[in-house]
Amino acid sequence: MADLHFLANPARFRRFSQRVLPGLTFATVLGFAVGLYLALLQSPPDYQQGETVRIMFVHVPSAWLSMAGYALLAALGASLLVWRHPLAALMARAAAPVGACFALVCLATGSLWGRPMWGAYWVWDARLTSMLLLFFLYLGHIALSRAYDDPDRGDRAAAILALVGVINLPIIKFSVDWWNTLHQPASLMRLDAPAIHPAILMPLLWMAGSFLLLFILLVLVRTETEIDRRRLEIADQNA
Amino acid sequence: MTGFLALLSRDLRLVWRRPGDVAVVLAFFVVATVLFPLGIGPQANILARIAAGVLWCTALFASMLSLDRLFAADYEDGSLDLLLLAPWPLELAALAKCAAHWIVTGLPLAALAPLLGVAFGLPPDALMALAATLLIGTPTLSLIGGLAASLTLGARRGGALLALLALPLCVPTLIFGAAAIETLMTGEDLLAHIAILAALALVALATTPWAMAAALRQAGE
Amino acid sequence: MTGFLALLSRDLRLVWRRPGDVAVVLAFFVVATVLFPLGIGPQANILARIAAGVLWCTALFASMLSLDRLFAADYEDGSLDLLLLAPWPLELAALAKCAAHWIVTGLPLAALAPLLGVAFGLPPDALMALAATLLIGTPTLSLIGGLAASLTLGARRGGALLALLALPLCVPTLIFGAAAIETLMTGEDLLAHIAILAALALVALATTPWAMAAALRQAGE
Amino acid sequence: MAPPLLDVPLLNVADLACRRGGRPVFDRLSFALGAGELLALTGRNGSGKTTLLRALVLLVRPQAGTIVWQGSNVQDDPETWRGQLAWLGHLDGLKGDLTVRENLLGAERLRGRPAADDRLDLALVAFDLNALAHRAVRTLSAGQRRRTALARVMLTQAPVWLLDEPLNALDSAAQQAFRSVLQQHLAHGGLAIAATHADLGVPNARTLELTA
Amino acid sequence: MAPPLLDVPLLNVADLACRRGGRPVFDRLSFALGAGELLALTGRNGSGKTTLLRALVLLVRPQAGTIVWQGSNVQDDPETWRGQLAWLGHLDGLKGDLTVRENLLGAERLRGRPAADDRLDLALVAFDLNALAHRAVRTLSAGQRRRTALARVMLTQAPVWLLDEPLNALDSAAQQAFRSVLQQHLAHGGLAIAATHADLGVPNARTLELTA
Ligand code: HEM
Ligand SMILES: Nc1ncnc2c1ncn2[C@@H]1O[C@H](COP(=O)(O)OP(=O)(O)OP(=O)(O)O)[C@@H](O)[C@H]1O
Ligand SMILES: Nc1ncnc2c1ncn2[C@@H]1O[C@H](COP(=O)(O)OP(=O)(O)OP(=O)(O)O)[C@@H](O)[C@H]1O
Ligand SMILES: [Mg+2]
Ligand SMILES: [Mg+2]
Repeated sequence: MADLHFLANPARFRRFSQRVLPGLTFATVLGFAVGLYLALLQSPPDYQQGETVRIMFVHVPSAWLSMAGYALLAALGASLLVWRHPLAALMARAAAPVGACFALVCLATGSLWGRPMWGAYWVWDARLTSMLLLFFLYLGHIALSRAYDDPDRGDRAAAILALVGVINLPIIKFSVDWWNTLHQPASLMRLDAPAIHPAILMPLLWMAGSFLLLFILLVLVRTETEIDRRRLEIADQNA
Repeated sequence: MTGFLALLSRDLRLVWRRPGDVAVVLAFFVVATVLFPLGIGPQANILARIAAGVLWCTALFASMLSLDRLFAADYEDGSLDLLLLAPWPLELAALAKCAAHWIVTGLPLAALAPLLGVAFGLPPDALMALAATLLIGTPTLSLIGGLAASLTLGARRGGALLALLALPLCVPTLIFGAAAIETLMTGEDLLAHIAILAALALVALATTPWAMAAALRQAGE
Repeated sequence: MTGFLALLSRDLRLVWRRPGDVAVVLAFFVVATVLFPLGIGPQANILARIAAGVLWCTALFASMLSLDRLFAADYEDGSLDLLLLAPWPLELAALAKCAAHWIVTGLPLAALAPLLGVAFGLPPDALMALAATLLIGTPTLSLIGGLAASLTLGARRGGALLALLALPLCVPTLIFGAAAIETLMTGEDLLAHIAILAALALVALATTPWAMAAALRQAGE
Repeated sequence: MAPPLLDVPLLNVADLACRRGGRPVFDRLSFALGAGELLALTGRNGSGKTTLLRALVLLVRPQAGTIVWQGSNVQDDPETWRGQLAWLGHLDGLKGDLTVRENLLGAERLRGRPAADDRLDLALVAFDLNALAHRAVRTLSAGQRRRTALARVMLTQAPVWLLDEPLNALDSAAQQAFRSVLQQHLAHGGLAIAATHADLGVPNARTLELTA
Repeated sequence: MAPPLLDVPLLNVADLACRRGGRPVFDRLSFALGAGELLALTGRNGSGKTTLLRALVLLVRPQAGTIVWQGSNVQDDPETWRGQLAWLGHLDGLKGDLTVRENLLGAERLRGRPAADDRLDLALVAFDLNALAHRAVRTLSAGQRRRTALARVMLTQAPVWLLDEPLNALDSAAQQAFRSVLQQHLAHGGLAIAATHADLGVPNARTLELTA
């Protein structure tokens, strides 16, 4: 017998997501079409960085979203631990790899960008380093939630970790910034925010919006998959 | 409070019966640290420059190494049930276990580090600073590691997973601990660093016991 | 020999079913390595100097973390008795466990290390040398770590002392491994170092299985 | 411990339901237990005896149902409830590196109070552990360990005993010793719930048979 | 396995003496066992049943005495002797992370031979483990684990079974299942030595009572 109590909530979620998914997909595609047009064709190459500046249109939105993603994990963790919201566990399970991927994209585009800019794929810049640590926090979350035979235990352990992690994130960021200023690597170009030209800001915001839509889309689809998987497992056990 | 002291003294007594576990951890600390001068060669200036960082990193590893079994032994022989059923807050029990861990690893590590610092050619005031920062920083490592140990209780691949969870969270302590020794060369204020380390320890003390207790209750299921 | 392969394949299949377990060890290796720049500072020239030492040290640590429970789990759940009673030499069983451990940690560590070397700014030929030395040196770590694990099993003070002695046995491997990368800068012969590492591995292979078997038999009493 | 009200059940369990690993183990389980009563849990392997015991002490979160002790729901104040409990699980919960005496004293101190020496001696005598008091538990035989764990239960003086297969590994003399300790506990107005496959030898014990 | 010589004892134990932790446990213990015979070891907790079993399989080094199997001293050729043994200790010796099936198959391969599927199925059926075959052992109840360990013993087809309290944690149905498996083993000319506090239900079993 399938566990009806458990599925009641996710079933409602599924009805909801079935309704919004088509529109969301359409909006995401449209957003990227416009955003990529603006970013790749419309905006001028940077006078200093040349065409490579276009990496930024992928790099910066993924950085933002990976940070937002961890905050989402913490919120989901809280709602699992406090309100025992069963959907929160599934959604956290779905969201963590997506956030980790965005962090990875940020790291990868950053180091590709770093090669022409700094002549090295990696330098120990503060922002780079704290993004790397955020990526590790994601890895820990993913590994922990999958380290148990009983998925519920993995979910709750990971929820606790996400809450502790989110308290720590600002502390980590602060200490890494401070560490970097302590050891000023004089020969390297600093990754200071350039005064962003409006001609670049516009496409950047479009891309950021499209990335946000993509993030939501991926999390919703993956949550559905998680629901299916959990349902199969339960059916398996009751068989 | 009686419960806290009882648990603390029981754990210390257990270690006393089995000193090898602590000895292996300290040996790891020494071996890993000695590796650097041997690998890098005897340039005194480079060695002194990296000494604090190396000692802090290896101390961090050493304390992770022994945290693996912090709750696992109790879990496997059924004593964790007794802790969970004790009529006083589980938060205190978690704290007592971390305190015992600190006494048998953090404390000897802090005592041993200046000795190793000599091998790196650190000046006397740096040796003092090293011991002081380790003394104040290692409780944070024990607490964060204890949290990771409680979260991974009953999970597969305990040890490595534990370290993967704990190490990123230990970064602030590591940075300020290692940097404190450099202040002696740059002429900055050592006390400010020690104050930050103490603040980090207090934050850990205020937050991790709750999380540990929550994680341990999960494990009892 | 069937028993050897059975034990090896059981341990490997267990891992294969859960590739996440290996991933965790590797992730831990990466995290631990990244901590050193945070402790020491980001100066590229210094980092390149200590890269080999750092990577060898974290490789040792990764081995230790996962070896800790190599036999202890079997001891505590009673499976060690079954191994002791299997109708084929216990030396082979010990070897099989170490081999499985090396395949799932040493091998991937050696493969991953060059990637991390890039972040430390190592030149391409140093990256190759790093992978080669780790490939040849990590079996020794698995064997000696396995010996320490078997000695501390059920151990009283004597076993602890022996384990303490076993750990420094890793020192030659670490030194020659870490120094091998330096030869590229000093123009010395890399192959000589690799030959020494291989010799150390053979010595470990020839001696540790007997010692492990003896220690395990003790533990079974 | 409050004066036992002999006519009112002290422990009231209503409609308890538990799941393990996604499967329901039992459902709508109800019973009440008064002072001096023993409830023997029986049933096939895997029928849920251990799960029920763990749910009663809140080690396993029940899916539904209430556990009421002396009129108040134990989930509202778990700490007080824990103070009333003595627990013996499948595992003995002893530290192999400590002696029998140290284990017993340590367990009492963990419950927040030091054990008086005379009570300790009583428990040691009851389970014939005197000769072993200073031996490390790791060097004891299986039955000697189980006896130590039972002595720990006796030492708590808690009104509610929850025991998972207490007779495991005991020889007949030790089984007899346990029976008389248990009867004494009941005679003093204590409660006990024990999962067992054998007869506990208490004349008017109540039985709850779980079905898988 | 050699054809059983029904009239000559297959296993001859003479003058065995053992010490644990500096104390003598038993001294000058002798017995002989022929094909199809069961020896039940009884005695108080700590009387040395487990020690004797472990000494017979050479896990504990005997202080004195000889163990002779089919005419040759087992200490001269421990490996052959181990090939004849099936062992069940106080602990189940199962891996919690593996399923019941994987545990059984793995144990057989550790003995140096792969188990045929039909024999595995037989053992699973005998101990009513079919429904649990693909569950991780860590999620089983105590009795379900013990049944798995017993199925492992049955699977070995070894002529000599050494069992330490085999009935521990078993419900009555499982005890019955064990009894019939044991009788089958004996009927096929096997030997068994079992430490126990309960009756094993084998009609003409011999008993050796150890005294502490
Ligand atoms: C692996 C390498 C890199 C990583 C991990 C990385 C990480 C980040 C992160 C986390 C942000 C978001 C910061 C925020 O919004 O507060 C960011 C923004 C940015 N990055 Fe990178 N970065 C890398 C390489 C580079 C390179 C090589 C450049 C080009 C010189 C670059 C240029 C920028 C720019 C222009 C921004 C936007 C600045 C802002 O919004 O404040 N990044 N990067
Ligand atoms: N940790 C767990 N995860 C999943 N399922 C479990 C877990 N523990 C027990 N179970 C299952 O729950 C059911 C009840 O187990 P429980 O241990 O309560 O049985 P029991 O009545 O105590 O049996 P026994 O007589 O063998 O001790 C069994 O089917 C068991 O397989
Ligand atoms: N590892 C050990 N070190 C020292 N003494 C031991 C050890 N194991 C057992 N003993 C002692 O040896 C004696 C025999 O123990 P053994 O385990 O053989 O008893 P047993 O007959 O199996 O008892 P039980 O019925 O409780 O299982 C006991 O007095 C015990 O205390
Ligand atoms: Mg049970
Ligand atoms: Mg015994």
